[in-house]
Amino acid sequence: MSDSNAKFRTLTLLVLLAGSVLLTGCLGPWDQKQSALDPRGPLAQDQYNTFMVTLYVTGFLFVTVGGTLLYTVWRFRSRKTDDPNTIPKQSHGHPVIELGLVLASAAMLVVIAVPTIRGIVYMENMPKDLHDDAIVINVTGLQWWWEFEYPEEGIVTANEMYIPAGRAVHLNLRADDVIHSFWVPKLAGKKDLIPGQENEMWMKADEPGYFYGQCAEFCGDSHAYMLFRVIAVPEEEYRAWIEKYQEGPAIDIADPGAWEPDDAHEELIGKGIDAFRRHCVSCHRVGDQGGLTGPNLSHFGSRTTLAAGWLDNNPENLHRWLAEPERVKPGNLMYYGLQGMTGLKDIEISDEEIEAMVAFLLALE
Amino acid sequence: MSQAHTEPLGKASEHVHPEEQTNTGIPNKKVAMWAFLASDCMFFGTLISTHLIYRKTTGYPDVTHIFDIELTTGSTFILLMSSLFMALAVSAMHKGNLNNARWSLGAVILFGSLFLGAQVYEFHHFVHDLGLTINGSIFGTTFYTLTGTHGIHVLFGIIWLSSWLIYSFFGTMKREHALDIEVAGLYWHFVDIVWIIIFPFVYLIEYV
Amino acid sequence: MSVTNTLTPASRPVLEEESRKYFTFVNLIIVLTAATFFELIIIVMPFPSLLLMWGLIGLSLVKFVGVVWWFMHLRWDQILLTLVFLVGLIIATGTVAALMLLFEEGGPEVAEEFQV
Amino acid sequence: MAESIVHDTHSSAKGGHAGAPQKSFFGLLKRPGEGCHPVIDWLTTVDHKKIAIMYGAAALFFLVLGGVEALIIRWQLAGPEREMISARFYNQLFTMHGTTMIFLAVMPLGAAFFNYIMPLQIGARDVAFPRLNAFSLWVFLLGGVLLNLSWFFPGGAPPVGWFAYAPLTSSTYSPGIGTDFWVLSLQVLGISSLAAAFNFIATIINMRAPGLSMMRLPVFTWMTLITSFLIILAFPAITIALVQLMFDRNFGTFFFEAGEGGRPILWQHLFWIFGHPEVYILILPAMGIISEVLPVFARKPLFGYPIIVFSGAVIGVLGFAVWSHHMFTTGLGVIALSAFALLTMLIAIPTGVKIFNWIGTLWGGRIRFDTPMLFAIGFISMFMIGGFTGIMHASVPVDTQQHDTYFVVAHFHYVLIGGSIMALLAGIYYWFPKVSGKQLSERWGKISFWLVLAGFNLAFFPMHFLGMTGMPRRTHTYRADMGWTEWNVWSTVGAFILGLGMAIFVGQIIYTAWKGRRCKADPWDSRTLEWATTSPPQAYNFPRTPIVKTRDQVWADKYDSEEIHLEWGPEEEHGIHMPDRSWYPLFAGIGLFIFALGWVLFKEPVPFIPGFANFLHLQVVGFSLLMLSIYLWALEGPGGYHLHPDKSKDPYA
Repeated sequence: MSDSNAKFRTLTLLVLLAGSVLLTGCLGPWDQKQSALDPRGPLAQDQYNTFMVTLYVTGFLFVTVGGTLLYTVWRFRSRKTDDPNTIPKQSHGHPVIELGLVLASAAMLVVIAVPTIRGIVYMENMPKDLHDDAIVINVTGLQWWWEFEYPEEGIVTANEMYIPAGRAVHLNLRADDVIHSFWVPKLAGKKDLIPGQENEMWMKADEPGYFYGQCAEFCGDSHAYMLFRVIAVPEEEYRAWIEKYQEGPAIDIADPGAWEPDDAHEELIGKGIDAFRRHCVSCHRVGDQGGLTGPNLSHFGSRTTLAAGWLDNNPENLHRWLAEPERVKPGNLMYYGLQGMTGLKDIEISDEEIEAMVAFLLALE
Repeated sequence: MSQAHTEPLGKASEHVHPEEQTNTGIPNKKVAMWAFLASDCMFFGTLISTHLIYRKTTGYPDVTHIFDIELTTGSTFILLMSSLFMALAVSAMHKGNLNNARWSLGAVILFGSLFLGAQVYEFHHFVHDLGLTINGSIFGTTFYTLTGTHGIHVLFGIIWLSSWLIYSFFGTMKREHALDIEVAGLYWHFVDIVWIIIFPFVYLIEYV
Repeated sequence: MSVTNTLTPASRPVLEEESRKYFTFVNLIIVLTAATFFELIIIVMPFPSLLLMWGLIGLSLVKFVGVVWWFMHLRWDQILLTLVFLVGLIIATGTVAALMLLFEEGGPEVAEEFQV
Repeated sequence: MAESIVHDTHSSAKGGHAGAPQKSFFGLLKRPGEGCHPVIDWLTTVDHKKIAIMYGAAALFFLVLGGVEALIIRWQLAGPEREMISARFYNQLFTMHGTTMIFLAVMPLGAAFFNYIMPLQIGARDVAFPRLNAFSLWVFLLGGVLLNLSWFFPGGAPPVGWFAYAPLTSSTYSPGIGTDFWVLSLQVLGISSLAAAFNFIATIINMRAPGLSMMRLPVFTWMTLITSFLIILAFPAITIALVQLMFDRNFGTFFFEAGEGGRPILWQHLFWIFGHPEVYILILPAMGIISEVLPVFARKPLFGYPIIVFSGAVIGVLGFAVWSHHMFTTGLGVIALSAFALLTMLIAIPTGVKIFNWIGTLWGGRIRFDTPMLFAIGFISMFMIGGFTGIMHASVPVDTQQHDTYFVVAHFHYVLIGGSIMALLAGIYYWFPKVSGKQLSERWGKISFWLVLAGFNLAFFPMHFLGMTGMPRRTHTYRADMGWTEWNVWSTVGAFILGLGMAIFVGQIIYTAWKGRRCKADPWDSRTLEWATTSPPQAYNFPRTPIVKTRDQVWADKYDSEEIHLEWGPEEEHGIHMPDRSWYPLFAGIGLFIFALGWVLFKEPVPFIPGFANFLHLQVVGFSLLMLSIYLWALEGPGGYHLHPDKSKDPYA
């Protein structure tokens, strides 16, 4: 151990320390779209607060224990000037020190345990004062999209959930295929949707906002593409949204003859209705027409995203999604077909048809 | 074959050098076997909990008309008797009485086979006469897996002990092999106590 | 290939001890058999089911201990073996108990009732 | 170790079993004797040291393999919406990365240390069942081969995650053969671990040198014992879970079929009943190694030895009572959530106690910063960070945000790389002179340490931020507007630096084993019994039985008063009894491998060979070979021959 070596080590340590301090200085901001560090609802806020408690406690422990370690290593390093023949005192430990440290660490844990238990109760039981005007939404997770049903309003939609800001939401979580997990970090921690099990959770958005959510339990090929949005809107807007959905879609596809085009675009929409009835209606539902296997598309045009929140909803993306679904979302059932049913892989869809369907779907405001 | 080296059958039959005294005075094989039995507790614990959990959550159908409780009680008695003879076989080995040991081992194998035969009959009856299959209902799934796994344990014990019995006619079975018989016996008794748990918690519980 | 008895006879103390064990074993098997038939009998009795459950647990515990303690020689062996086995037995029992508590009765109900 | 050993083939049966290497049953296979061809020697060896070296070499190979898989994963994540690899391939990669690192790299590396060091530390000549030990090795190796064979079959490796949550693993959602490979290879690896654990338990309980009471055992040996108990009690749970999964996939049972009353959640319970103790199976050996290295380089005995041992046992027991903390988001209910949260927090206490005691060991010492020590100090600091994030996860409200995000990825990599791997590297640098008689270069050692430390922190610290800002695990890509790109780039850069550090380390091992210079028998001025013999040790470890009088016996010999110096038992007149080599552990392993392969393939049509509808024949062949090998194994007996140590080679003789 040469002296210059020791100096070099001290220097490296200092540089590392300074570097990490600088790094933490430039960190942030913490308000990323899906950040749990930017809570916008009481439950997420509570979870954030508990996180900060754990951060302070462990941070304190890290500084004290880590500091002691660093000091010990520095203070008791072997020096060149040491007599190689003397050995340090062979001490074996001290029960009082041990006991003290055990008690001290137990005390630290109590500091964390209290908000933990309180937080569990809070998380598992919606507070009484929020009960009265809470809404209920049934969430079903599927490979790889979300169905949101508003049982009291009789509405079904997919991948984008409207909630009234300032009112609590009670969520019933179900899954039929594999396990998924419902997670909107800014509103609440996650809860799993497990086949054969009934889970529930609650959340609340304090202010209107556009919140990103994502499936958090690995659920197969396109797990990464299983996103959704929670859109919290003021009360009146929420009412209006509900009413719009209750009224039904802008275009009634039950009777394609009823569609009377006024211009070229509307003519295209008419073709789109035909194509949709040919290719899509066995799985997708518009109004009271169509199957239940795929997402309900009644108001597709008013959605901000498509393909379960992965792509922004615009004509180009929609065209791509319909033209090459397996590239956008590997393994998806629209392409491969559900258990023996035909999917897009089995049928030819011309480019014009796709154009027409894009026009039709976006017209479903 | 007259070589003095062949070691009798046994699962983990590494030989202990007589000069090598173990720290505890307990032979290695015995320690390993008890550790194995501790492990097997978890093994059957997991299986039994699966059965009981599904019994609880799905509400198994009333199977008392399916079960033949007299037969199963008989099987239980048979397995208990086999345990007695196993203990006697070990005792005879310690006494140095090969003939007694041989007869006792034979009795263990006989009783074990009877138990297995009863189980085979039971399964056959369930499947063919009553249509209770492993992939027909969740009860069938857990029931056959649990009792079948136990049955395979019994079968393995029978093979193990039969190997010893056959070996006793061929070779030089010495008193030091009492240890190997004892270790095989520990296994056998364990299979018995697993049944002691299964009998009330799989069969009798349905009558409660 | 001789089929003669090649075992050397044991010493006198061993013989005496094993003879004593013989009677222990026979007594034990009587107890075990009795317990088994008792199990069979009580389940047809009109006891409340909770009592029956504990009765069954108690009886099988008696049988379990009987086999482990005497047939499996733990009574005569060193305490270490009992400890090794107990570690597994306790952890297994605890796991089974915890699992039973974690799964509630009844399982998933039909998703109709939504409480707020 | 090809030292010429005078050996004595007296065939007069002494005690009924010594003699020349004997022919086995029916004379089918000759038991290879001393001086056989090296390849045969290694294939049939029962020497715990050779077995350990093979364990170690295979584990390092799998470590590199798993590392390469990790680098591909990081490369894919280096930018948003990248399509370098397909989603399916990504899912296969993280499944195989996890499974490989846990079952084929870290556990076997631990097993290599158990095998090599533990018998030496207790002054034994070998483990209790040498042939069973060889069997464990071969089964592990073939199990690793079986898992990785899946890459070469249509459909490829399993895409289900190392946790394989039902019902994603059902035949409906994972029809591919990869999942069958995963199930069967884990089953095979479990058999290997169980066999090894029974062996180590019997060895440590029974084969300690005279005077080496339990409370004089080196801590590493203690941790081996506790880990072995964890293995035998944890593995049955996953064995059963895998059997149930296999039945569901192949025989149409309903264990995890929700539609038929099955509960997919049960898989999670069974898996984590195994999975959480498994975490301690990975970390306790590491703690044992650290407890050996620190005293040597601080030149002080371990601070609070009984407390360290006791806290290890407490961690082991508590490890069985906290499994549900992996399932905090599955809807357990208030009571279960609270109970498991509190129990999990309790584990922090014994763990913290260990860290305090390690610092106490350093306090007042004279610390030398050789490579093993650097890794040991690296271990303490990195493991501490992993422990702290673990405490955060114990808090349920916090965990509902962190669960299944990169925060968890950061946490367990701090525990497994910053913890287990760092400690294993410390152990390799520390014991390499013992194993090979050669010392790894200090310069390159330090270079690899700083690269590993820097790369590791750069790769995994940003993951804390990624997790808290919402990036979920196991997603093969992410949207460009999520604000995760920058940290992902840093993380990828760090991963490659870490990879470079590990590559230097592996290169160094290979180079030194090949060309390194011989070093002193006790280059570190060590403390425990494994250093009281030659480096590398002779086949028989100790020519005479050591009689131990104190903890840290070798240190006492060097620095303490005469009356507690090591004594040696009498020389054995007939020579040292050595167990014979055997073919049967290898054959039994191969039989098991074929049997398992038959189970994987049994529904597949057989290509090329007409007349075979399926692979059932493979099962029959495999099972027959397995049973035959076990019978012949039992019938051949341990055998054995006698050695007389060559006094010119072994100064201890």
